[in-house]
Amino acid sequence: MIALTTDPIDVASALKYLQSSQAGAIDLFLGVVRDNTQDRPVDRLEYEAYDRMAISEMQKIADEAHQRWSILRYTIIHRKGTLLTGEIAVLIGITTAHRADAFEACRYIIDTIKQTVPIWKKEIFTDGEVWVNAHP
Amino acid sequence: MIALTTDPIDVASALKYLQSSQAGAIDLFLGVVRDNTQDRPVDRLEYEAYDRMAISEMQKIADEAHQRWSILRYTIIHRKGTLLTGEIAVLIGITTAHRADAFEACRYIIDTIKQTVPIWKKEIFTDGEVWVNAHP
Amino acid sequence: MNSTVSVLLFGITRDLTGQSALSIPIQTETRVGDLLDQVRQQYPALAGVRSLLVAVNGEYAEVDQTLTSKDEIALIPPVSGG
Amino acid sequence: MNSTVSVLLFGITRDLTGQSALSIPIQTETRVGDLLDQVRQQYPALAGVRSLLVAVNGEYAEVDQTLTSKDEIALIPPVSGG
Repeated sequence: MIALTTDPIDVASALKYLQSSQAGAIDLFLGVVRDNTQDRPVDRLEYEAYDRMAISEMQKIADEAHQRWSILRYTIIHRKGTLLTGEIAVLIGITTAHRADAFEACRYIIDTIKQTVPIWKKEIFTDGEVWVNAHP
Repeated sequence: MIALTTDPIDVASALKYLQSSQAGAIDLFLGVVRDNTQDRPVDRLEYEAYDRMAISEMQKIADEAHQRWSILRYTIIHRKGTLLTGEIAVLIGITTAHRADAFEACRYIIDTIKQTVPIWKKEIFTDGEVWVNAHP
Repeated sequence: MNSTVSVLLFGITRDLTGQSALSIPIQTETRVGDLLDQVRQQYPALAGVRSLLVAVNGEYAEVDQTLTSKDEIALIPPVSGG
Repeated sequence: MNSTVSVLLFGITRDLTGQSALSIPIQTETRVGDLLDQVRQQYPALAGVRSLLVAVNGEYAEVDQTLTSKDEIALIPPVSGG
């Protein structure tokens, strides 16, 4: 299950979705909005997506993970819109029979999301704003 | 936070405990009771612990993880007593600023728990029972 | 045959140009690389962006892919999701 | 000086002996390895267990560690938690 949503990410329903009768391991990764900046405290973050492509790229990543590891159920939920520090920006959940598959698939998915999925994050300060990663 | 409990493991309160203002990543691993057996369906499992030593061994593992990775918060909760398949036997949660630390610490902890913590699991069938791992 | 394609903008490229889509004239056999050259010429402000990829119909495109006026084209500045 | 130590049993070792603790006589300077030998002699049923470690006061002990009657001693069959 893949979703891109402006609503807060609901960990409890994700966990419910991840249940499987053959489950031996569930790895759940939460990416949390962090204040990256040293001196200037961040007021909020704005996440923007090229929705159609973000979803299809996440689907490709999930398909590739399915090829590589033995996955019983998975969910990838990415938030967009305005987020405050401490909020969950992304949830990745992987259910497998054996734990190595869960850890490896989960890590592959988050690492690849950060490289290929068209989602952009802007840090907003009281006195300005910066698109993360955009400048050299 | 380390616990050994006969109560069902409460994922929501574990997640609440794992919050931190500097959090960038939370990795949550759930070990789920699985029916390992091919032909004989398992009725239930009994987990038994040498409580005092199980807790101190889990604490040692957590301390070692703290030495090796930059951890903001952690929780390790192991269940004991009677469990049905599908129930959570162990929860490990790691909060870090950066995701690599969360994944690596979480995996180290579950791998080491399975090697050193004095907890034993018996599979109970309608027609017998087996201590897992005990025989050659 | 000359025509115009609309190029969707996101993130920093939208902020730098002040537009959410650009109208770029293309000739028959215009390739992704040609489009990028033209965009950079018309919008010198985009030079500050670390890298610019092009998506065609929701897929990352190689620089030699040929464009048609029916394609949905987007500029993809460095992503920062996750 | 002879005395007796109580050895706690868990898991399969408890099932095989039908007891949750064994009373094992030890001499001064008895080591963990000696205790294991004696346990195996008195309870041949334990031979089927894949490996047996000994914990002293809640810590894994080496075979050459010396035991006293005040120690809390436990047999640790192969663990299967997690």
